[in-house]
Amino acid sequence: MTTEAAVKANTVTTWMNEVAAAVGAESAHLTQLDAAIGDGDHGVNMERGFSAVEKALAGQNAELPPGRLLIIAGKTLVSTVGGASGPLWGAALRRAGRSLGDADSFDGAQLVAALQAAVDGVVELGAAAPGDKTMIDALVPAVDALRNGVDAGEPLEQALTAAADAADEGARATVPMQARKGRASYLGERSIGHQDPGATSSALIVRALERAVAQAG
Amino acid sequence: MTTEAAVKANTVTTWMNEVAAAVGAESAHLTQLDAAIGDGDHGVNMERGFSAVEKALAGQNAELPPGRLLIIAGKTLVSTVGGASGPLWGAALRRAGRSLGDADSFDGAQLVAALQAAVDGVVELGAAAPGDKTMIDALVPAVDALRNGVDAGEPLEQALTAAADAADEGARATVPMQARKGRASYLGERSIGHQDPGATSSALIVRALERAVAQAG
Amino acid sequence: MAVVPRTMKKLLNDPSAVVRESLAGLAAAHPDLVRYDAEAQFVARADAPVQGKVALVSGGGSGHEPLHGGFVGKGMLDAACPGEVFTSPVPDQILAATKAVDGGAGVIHIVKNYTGDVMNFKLAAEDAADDGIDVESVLIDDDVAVQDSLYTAGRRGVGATVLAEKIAGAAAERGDGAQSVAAVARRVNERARSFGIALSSCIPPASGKPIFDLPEGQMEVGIGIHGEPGRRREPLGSAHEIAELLVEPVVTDRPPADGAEVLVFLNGMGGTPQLELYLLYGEVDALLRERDLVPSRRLVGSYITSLEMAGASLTLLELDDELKELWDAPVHTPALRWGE
Amino acid sequence: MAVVPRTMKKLLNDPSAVVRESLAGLAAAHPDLVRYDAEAQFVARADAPVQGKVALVSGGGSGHEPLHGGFVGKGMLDAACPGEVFTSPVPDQILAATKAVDGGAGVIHIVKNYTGDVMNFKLAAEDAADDGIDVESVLIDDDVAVQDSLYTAGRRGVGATVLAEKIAGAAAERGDGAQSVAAVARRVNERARSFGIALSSCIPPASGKPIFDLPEGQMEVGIGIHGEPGRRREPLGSAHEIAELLVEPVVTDRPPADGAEVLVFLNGMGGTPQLELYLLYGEVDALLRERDLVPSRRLVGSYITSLEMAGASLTLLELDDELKELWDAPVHTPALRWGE
Ligand SMILES: Nc1ncnc2c1ncn2[C@@H]1O[C@H](COP(=O)(O)OP(=O)(O)O)[C@@H](O)[C@H]1O
Ligand SMILES: Nc1ncnc2c1ncn2[C@@H]1O[C@H](COP(=O)(O)OP(=O)(O)O)[C@@H](O)[C@H]1O
Ligand SMILES: [Mg+2]
Ligand SMILES: [Mg+2]
Ligand SMILES: [Mg+2]
Ligand SMILES: [Mg+2]
Repeated sequence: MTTEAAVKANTVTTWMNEVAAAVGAESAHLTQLDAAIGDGDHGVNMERGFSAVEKALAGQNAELPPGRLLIIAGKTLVSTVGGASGPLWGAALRRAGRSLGDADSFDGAQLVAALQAAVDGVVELGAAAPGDKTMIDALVPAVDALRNGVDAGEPLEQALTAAADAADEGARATVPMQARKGRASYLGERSIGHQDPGATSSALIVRALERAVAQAG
Repeated sequence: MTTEAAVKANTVTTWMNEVAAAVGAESAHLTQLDAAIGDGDHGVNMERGFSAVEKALAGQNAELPPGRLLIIAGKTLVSTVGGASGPLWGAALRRAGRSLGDADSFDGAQLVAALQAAVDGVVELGAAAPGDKTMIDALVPAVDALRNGVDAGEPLEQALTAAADAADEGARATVPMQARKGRASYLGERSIGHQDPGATSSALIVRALERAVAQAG
Repeated sequence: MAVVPRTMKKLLNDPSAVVRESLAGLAAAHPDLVRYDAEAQFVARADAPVQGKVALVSGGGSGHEPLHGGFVGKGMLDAACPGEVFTSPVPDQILAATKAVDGGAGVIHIVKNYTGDVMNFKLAAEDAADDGIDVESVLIDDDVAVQDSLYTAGRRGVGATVLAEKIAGAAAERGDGAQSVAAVARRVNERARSFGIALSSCIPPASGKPIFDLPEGQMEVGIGIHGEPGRRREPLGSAHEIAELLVEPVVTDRPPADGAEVLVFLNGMGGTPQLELYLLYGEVDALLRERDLVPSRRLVGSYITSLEMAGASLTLLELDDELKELWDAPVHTPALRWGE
Repeated sequence: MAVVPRTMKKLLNDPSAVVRESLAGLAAAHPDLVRYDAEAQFVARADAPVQGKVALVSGGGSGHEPLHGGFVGKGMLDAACPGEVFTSPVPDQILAATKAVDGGAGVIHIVKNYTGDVMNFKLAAEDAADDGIDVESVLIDDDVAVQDSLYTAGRRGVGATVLAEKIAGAAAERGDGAQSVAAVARRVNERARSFGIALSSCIPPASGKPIFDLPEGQMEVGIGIHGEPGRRREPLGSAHEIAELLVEPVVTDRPPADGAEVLVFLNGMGGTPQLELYLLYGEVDALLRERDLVPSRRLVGSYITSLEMAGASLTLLELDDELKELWDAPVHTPALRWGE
């Protein structure tokens, strides 16, 4: 499919289910990363939140537009995760949903706008800048890569593959950073040398979107 | 020297110093035995008590008869050890001291009588019988061996060597016993297979007496 | 019911149910003091809402018990919102608790300064405002192990939380208005400083594994309360040396006036026996007197913990007459109880 | 000052001074409640002797804190005599404490049934009699893990000690004579039974090593309070299973009347977090109600410990009206405090 072809509502549901599966599979690893520079709950938090999202979306009627589903997903995260990642991912998905509005499908450009809105929401709430060793360091490069691909007229899957790769790279790039936000910042220089758990789970979420869109196509 | 030859007051002081050195050297081992079937303090208890005795006797004038020194040693143990072994060894030495009275020396027969009085004191206070897996199981055979040797007219050192060997054997013989007295009895059958700490320290005390008399001779 | 991992030396059933089951037990043990809303997931004063009284709501991750649930009751908190172990509660719980204890005189949120706690309480306060309840939030950030700078999330809230909840609770109980209750809580936070060390890690029920391994003879210095490693590692010192290590940064960051009366809160992290904690208190007490400070109020015990972590934290609060009066006022909660 | 062995994760200075330094810290933390006689080595009520009041003296090895020093004060003990860690006190301490708190109305010794405690208190009572103080000794032996037979030293004194000290203390406070104070303490012992389990060993400061090693997934069942191994080892169970394991032997050994009101004392061994202890309480409470018992009084916390041992013990006391009244009476000690 090309960026012109539209992504349907059920792609959002597939995406969220893919995320639930991915964070479930990586839960122990995420928790271990969080134990090193945080409090060892990130995997459990994400798993709890996205399995709740999976349940919540399963109950929705198939007619709901993608934007609405993302708003429901975001509210569910806020209500079930807690910690820092709950409000942050909750804000991200709600903002993305609002940006998509009530359209019953979206194209690549709309997806770029939605994900940019998500990142803006995270920054507004958490005030993190690139380099602070947070989820931002995975999400910003991902959105940029996606935008470039879409602007260049690449097929959406291809652009999403680039975005997911950029997110992975961004997550790995947090290793040498000293944290300036969240719990890890309490460690000062001791936070250097560890990969940020939130950036790592963010990369999983972008990769899940790639899979979801591929399945839809 | 023969059993006729007399043992002097300073022999008691030497004995107590030898005990202090012996339980000090064996403290960790005694505590470890007590950890297995008790509460892991026997070595520390005996070390604390006999180093106090050493100090107490160092302060006494050389003229004091042996019996008096033993009474002081016993009182010192009661006042510094605590636990079960404090009152028990305190009673033992006080009874031995009373049995020797104010004589300024004693012979083998008097030593037998004094140690028998010590054992009787322990039994009166603790009501342990042979086979209960207590210090009694080292002391009773020791006194019997000493009596036999003395009655047979053996030299006192020789009789004391037999007594110390009997105490060692008696201590080893506690291994297969199930404890019926003291903390170890709480373990029921789990007390089987471990050597009793009090019997073990009792054997050290008899061995120290052998050395003290040998030095005097 | 999930089987407890055989390696986890803990008293629990399904690890994911530990918080809910523990709160149910708390309520069963103290029905005269608290009730547990398992639906909305908060603990409230048995007699809440108290009409006309300013209501105090706090909360945060679980694993710090008795904080916060053990401090619910007359003279302290009206409600506590416990999240999962070491995870901030969600706004829904906080909103439900806020509504449940609102006595019409306003509600104060006492929030420890952690990114997650701050965000979730903020969202709840916004929702409460929509429902016409005005919420005043008080941020606690007393941990001097963390510099308050652009390079961190700001100082953590630790021991001062307990003192602020007790003192503000007494102010609310005597009938102060929302603004002055919030003001006294903020005054406690401004006048209090804390520092902590750990001799061991703790074991969160979810993972069943220690968060960090501490080599023999080492201690973590400048820890928080989430089992996280501290600012640095040092060779384990004697109690005397550790007392100095705790007192020095606290009195340096905010030196009390010469001869000032202070409340000394020596807190156990959970796994440190009272035998050791009181021994350490003796050392701290002596060091403070050497510095011309008067420990006129003292709290020694494990009140804000990291599960079974071994270690201790010191919180020093410079007192004034009102703070003394409010500290001494009656309190009637599962974990703190005096007066009538 | 001896250096702490680098492997010992403890807050102390010279391991052989830990008890004395800890008692000094206790007195420094609670000068309004207790005083510490470092010379004679006992802790006494700040206002002792209370003329005309029957005096309660207890004691035993240290390492069980807050027992006994934390229970000295109005409405409970007049003095506590702490021995070295897990070692009975010596008669000299007990005699000195007995003399110091004697208010002319007689002195009660509350003695846990351990060979060493019994012998040392007996010698002290004899000496006190020589000095014209009549001492009444009350023996506590509530641990049903040990059969009371010719083949043991008799049942151990554990949790019932705390209840007997509180209830007899209240009786003495209200002016009962020595005989009736002793009688009510004995009634508590007769009507109380206990059973305990451990999930880990503890580390005595003297050796710095765990007393026993517990393989993963195992628990010690039928433990005492001296870090000693229990009667047997079993695979670690869920909190629900462990609750049953605690309740069953206690109600079997002495079945309370149907519908009886009971005081449920769920005790932590020291290293078990409150999160887990309250969870376990919920299970115990439910099991008791299933058996038609009414937990009308509850005490949940670490009150008679084995240093940092993880585990719990259950003590069940069948109440009557007088026991309820005496339990509810005011108490003012470092570790138990309610009423005025
Ligand atoms: N201010 C912030 N802005 C953006 N992301 C943040 C911020 N603070 C924390 N995070 C992200 O949250 C992650 C931790 O999430 P989690 O462990 O679930 O919450 P908590 O830290 O409350 O335990 C961090 O790894 C980081 O990526
Ligand atoms: N009733 C008794 N009679 C004789 N010896 C006893 C009795 N009870 C205990 N013992 C001895 O005391 C020893 C334990 O001493 P110790 O560990 O110092 O005291 P505690 O058991 O109080 O910790 C046991 O090994 C046993 O030999
Ligand atoms: Mg975390
Ligand atoms: Mg012992
Ligand atoms: Mg967290
Ligand atoms: Mg002992």
